[in-house]
Amino acid sequence: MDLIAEGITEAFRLLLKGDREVLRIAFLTLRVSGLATIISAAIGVPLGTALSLWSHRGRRRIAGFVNTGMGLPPVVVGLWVSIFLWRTGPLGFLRLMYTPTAMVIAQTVIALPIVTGFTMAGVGQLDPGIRLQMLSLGASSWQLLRILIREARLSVLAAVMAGFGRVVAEVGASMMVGGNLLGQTRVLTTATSMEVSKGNFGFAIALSIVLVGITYIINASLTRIQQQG
Amino acid sequence: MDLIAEGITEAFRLLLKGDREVLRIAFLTLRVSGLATIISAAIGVPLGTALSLWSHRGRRRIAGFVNTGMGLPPVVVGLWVSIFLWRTGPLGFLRLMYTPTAMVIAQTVIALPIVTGFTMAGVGQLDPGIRLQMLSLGASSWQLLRILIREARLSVLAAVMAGFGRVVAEVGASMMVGGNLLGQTRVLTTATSMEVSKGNFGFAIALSIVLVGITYIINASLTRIQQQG
Amino acid sequence: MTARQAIIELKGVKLKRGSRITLDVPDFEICPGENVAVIGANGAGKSTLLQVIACLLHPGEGQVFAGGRHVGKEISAIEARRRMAMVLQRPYLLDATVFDNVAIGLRMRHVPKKEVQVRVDEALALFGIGHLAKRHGRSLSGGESQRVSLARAMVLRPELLLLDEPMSSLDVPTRMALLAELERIIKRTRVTTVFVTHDVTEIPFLADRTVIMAGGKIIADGPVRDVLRQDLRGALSQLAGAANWLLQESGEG
Amino acid sequence: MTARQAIIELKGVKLKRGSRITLDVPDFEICPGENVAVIGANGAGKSTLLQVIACLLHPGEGQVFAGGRHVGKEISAIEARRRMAMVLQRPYLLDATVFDNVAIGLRMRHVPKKEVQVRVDEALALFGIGHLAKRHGRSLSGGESQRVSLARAMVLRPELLLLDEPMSSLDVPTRMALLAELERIIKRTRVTTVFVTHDVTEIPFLADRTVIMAGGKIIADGPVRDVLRQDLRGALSQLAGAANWLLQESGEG
Amino acid sequence: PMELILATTTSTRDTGLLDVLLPMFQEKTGYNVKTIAVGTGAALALGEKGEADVLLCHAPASEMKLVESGDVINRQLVMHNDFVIVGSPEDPAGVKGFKSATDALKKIADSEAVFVSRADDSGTHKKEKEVWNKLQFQPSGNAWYLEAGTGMANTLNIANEKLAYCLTDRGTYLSMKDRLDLVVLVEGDAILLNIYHVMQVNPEKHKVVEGPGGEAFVEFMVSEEVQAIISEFGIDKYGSPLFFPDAGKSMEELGG
Ligand SMILES: Nc1ncnc2c1ncn2[C@@H]1O[C@H](COP(=O)(O)OP(=O)(O)OP(=O)(O)O)[C@@H](O)[C@H]1O
Ligand SMILES: Nc1ncnc2c1ncn2[C@@H]1O[C@H](COP(=O)(O)OP(=O)(O)OP(=O)(O)O)[C@@H](O)[C@H]1O
Ligand SMILES: [Mg+2]
Ligand SMILES: [Mg+2]
Repeated sequence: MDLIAEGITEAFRLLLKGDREVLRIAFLTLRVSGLATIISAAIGVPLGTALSLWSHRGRRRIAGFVNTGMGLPPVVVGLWVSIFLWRTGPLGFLRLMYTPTAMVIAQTVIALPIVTGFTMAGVGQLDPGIRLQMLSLGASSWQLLRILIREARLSVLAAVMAGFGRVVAEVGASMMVGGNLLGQTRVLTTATSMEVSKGNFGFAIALSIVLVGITYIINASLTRIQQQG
Repeated sequence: MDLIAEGITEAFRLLLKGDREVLRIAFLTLRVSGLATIISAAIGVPLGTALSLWSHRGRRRIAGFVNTGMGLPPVVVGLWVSIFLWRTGPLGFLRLMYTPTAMVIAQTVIALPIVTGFTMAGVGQLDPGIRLQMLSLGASSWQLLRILIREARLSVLAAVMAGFGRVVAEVGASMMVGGNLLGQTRVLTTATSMEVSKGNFGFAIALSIVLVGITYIINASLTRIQQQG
Repeated sequence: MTARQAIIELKGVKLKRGSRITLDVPDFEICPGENVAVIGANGAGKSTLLQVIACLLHPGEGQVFAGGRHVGKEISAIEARRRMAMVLQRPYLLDATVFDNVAIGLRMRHVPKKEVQVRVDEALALFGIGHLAKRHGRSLSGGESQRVSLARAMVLRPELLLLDEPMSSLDVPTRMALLAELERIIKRTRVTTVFVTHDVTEIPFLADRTVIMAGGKIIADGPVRDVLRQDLRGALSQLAGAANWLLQESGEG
Repeated sequence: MTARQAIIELKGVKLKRGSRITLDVPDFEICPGENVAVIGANGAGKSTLLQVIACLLHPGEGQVFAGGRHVGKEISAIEARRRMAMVLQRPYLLDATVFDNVAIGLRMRHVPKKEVQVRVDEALALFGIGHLAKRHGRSLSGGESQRVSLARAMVLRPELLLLDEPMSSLDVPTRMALLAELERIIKRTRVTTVFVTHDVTEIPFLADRTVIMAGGKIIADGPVRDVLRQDLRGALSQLAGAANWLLQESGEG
Repeated sequence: PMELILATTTSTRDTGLLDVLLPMFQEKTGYNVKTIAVGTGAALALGEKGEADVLLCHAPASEMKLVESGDVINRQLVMHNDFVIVGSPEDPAGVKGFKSATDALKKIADSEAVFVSRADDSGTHKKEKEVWNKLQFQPSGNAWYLEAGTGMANTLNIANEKLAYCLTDRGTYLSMKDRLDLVVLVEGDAILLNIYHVMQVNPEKHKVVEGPGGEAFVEFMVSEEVQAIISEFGIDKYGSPLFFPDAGKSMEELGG
């Protein structure tokens, strides 16, 4: 229990003192996971909505794949992305390995099925009458998509928050494709896991408190929008 | 790219040959993550439903906490659970550290906010008329809960699948509180991450294929129920 | 008091929505055996009144008594609700078969399975929807849904039946048949009813007391004839006029 | 052909739901300026017919032509829909203000903001819901919702207006006023309309042609008087009877 | 700036030594070094695949395989520290004070006292296997022999929890000492030396490998300046150095 006290004290010290390194790491965390979340929302929300409207028989199969994608282990995603991005891999010439860009790519792969799957479930739960009514008023496919997303925003925002929560919290993929390079690709989770592996549990707890704090601030603002009725 | 081919071949070899160790690991994975999912569903689904019905002002705050919980880093959960379960910790006398039970506890902590948050969003999206109509027919609070969960089953099942996907894929907490002990607490993710750290990338891919296969089978059956209309 | 204990009594009830008062009923009671029609313009507060009676909406101010007992204090809302059944203005059917939709209230009351079967079949037949029993609640036409919604309430044989525009989507023959049937049931079982309607022609069949609402207030309350006199003459003569026009035209052709 | 090109034409349309055929219309057309009333029992297929006309339901068999062009081949469903507007049987309002609900169709058509404001205000006034403009779509009473739904369609000034039981929840004065207003609009703008109703007294105001449906088929189609003669006499005389009863009673009291 | 990928083990990174050395190297040569800290096996595999330019590892036998296959060149001894056997103060197998690690493990095996192995093919694990091999004993599969398959810190935690024996590098043990009940029981045997080599990946095997930079890094690590820093590193924190500089020496001189 002393560890917790130590961690909390340390967390406050870091934040109040404005430890430059920790701030930089926190900022990179936000940038990488934020970007990955935005990209997966931009793709996953329309995709999930479109899938939920698709009445084809293939939908169930695709839903199965998407739902499985929600359970992709980050280490595995990290490994697969590495295979493509390694210097000797097919996309090696881009020299993206061990850069924040590589982390964004891996995190996008992780968040995308989550955002898509939940959007699909949320929009699929809307009354089909809304769709008919909007089409009868002349909605184009895109307009319909926008309207349905807005109607299901409770679920859609939960989907985005879950996607963000997932990537901001994952460590396996970031560690693999980012490499936890100080000042370049070190984010809060990789730093925490490094401190744990060093046995610096107190400092690890401090970092984790910072991370959870950031997640809370982001998700509380999204929750505000979500619960606004 | 050879690694992928190697991994796929290896995965089939492991499964066809019925490698005893891999089967045992796969079985433990299912047992631990399955149990954690069941427990979090048993608590989170009713809790999320109840929260979504609660019209008190405090709801938004609680929703914010739940949504933040969706982003709890597994390493952090592992660390906190460890602090309680360590021999010298407050629950140390239970001697649970480095047992599958400890892993179930940590995974339940991870899955619970996810299941709760999505159930809340899904049920919250139901037409409030359903609630009134059921109450007017004489539903007790529990009966109402059951009916609403059934009506929102698209979202609720997505919530359970996401919870399962999250815990079956996480490695940080399992590694921390389970210890990846051969024959005792080694699950597919900790084994995969160990093989990655050994540099056995092909074997790691093989294990990850087995893991994704299991997730697919479970989620496809849940998807079947979900999409059954 | 004991002789005619009100089934439901509202005292000083005021209900706010946002900053507007949408219901303001200082004193209102329904006695056993009464059949009350509620009419009024759109937005007058008729549905709100019914929902307060049904203990679905908790008024911010005032008390509701069910059988003389203060709801929420001396009797729980659930217990009070179990003596009534309500048909909401918009039928909300569950994502299940029609049979299950109609059976749900009985199942909530743990009625034995066999009895459920018998009573639901009876109710389905009464509303002419026996052939739909296995169909899915969400695949019905507007009128079919409304019949299911009616069956679902009637099957409970409640002490107090609350009907919010229960026949707005029914076709004419069905409505006629049902009016007669409901009239018969009311006479026979002496069930107490409160129903909202915009179709004044239904009133003589189903009500012996009429309440007129406007702006959340009850502006008239009494026997049907007294209350309707002024209010309806204009509208009714127009309706009758249209009807006569049709009959004449078709007689002519 | 060119002189009276049908606005909508169904050819050999058959629509299956599960294994049942719920619509079977070998040949049906609506010409510009016609005002068609559709009546029939619950579940007869009226709403289904309207949805096929509105290009919302794609029939498994047969073709739909809009302005002579094959929908889905020569003209896209969206383009066809943009010439019409429909009021569904059940009003589905968006989770937004009443103003936004009514404006949505105009915004879909990229009508300039100022014009949207003017036209929506007009439509709200026409249906007596100007005071609700800033209210939330989901907080309205049944009749208020139905008016919003009507306003939302009328504001588009479509070539073809499809109304599925548009007045079922309106109060009597509003209904009367609206009937007169709609009659006026129809005469003035020569808009083509198809409307479903169970209230035959509405027909003489709004229709010059009546279609009777049963079991998914059109069993009668022609000028109002011819068609209604047999079918309605029974029902209408009952209705008129009830009305007269009331008038007499109140005259007496 | 020019980029150099250094693959090394987590235990090396965790000491913090590289955080001191790498900025110096960058200043000197302009190379921006990316340190990828992974398991020993993964570090070697990355070298073999040409995904790294230089390696800093502590698994001499495995390293020699890469030297023989020509995947790495220019392998040089940099420094050492040592492994120790730790266990609970009660010491149920009674190995405290043993001079020979081999004897100690034999005693532990004979008394079937719980022993936690990293079992992850790390340098530490390879060292442990080396000792078992000398005993010609295969511990795997025995109930008292726990195979953790995880990092050093976590393995120490497990040993602490189970009051078990464990072979660990001294650095990690020292950094966690405060919160462990375990004490050092066996130390000082020549076989327990933990020897670090630096080597560059053969640029002739993979086009992408940065040859000159790798060579510069090897030079740098064995330079006098760096060796001096190594000899001081850790004194301020633990009171004794974490590493002993060995540049120029041979394996035989160390007794490994
Ligand atoms: N959640 C809400 N927020 C604000 N106002 C509301 C809300 N719910 C209902 N109202 C308003 O309360 C008033 C009464 O509504 P109510 O549904 O009781 O009307 P009604 O008499 O049943 O009308 P109708 O004949 O149209 O069904 C209406 O003006 C309605 O807009
Ligand atoms: N998804 C569906 N699956 C099966 N049957 C359906 C489905 N949708 C509608 N039907 C059936 O098709 C028939 C025609 O329905 P429709 O809604 O057109 O009736 P309607 O004439 O509008 O009736 P009402 O007057 O009750 O509104 C009904 O019997 C209905 O139950
Ligand atoms: Mg109402
Ligand atoms: Mg209909």
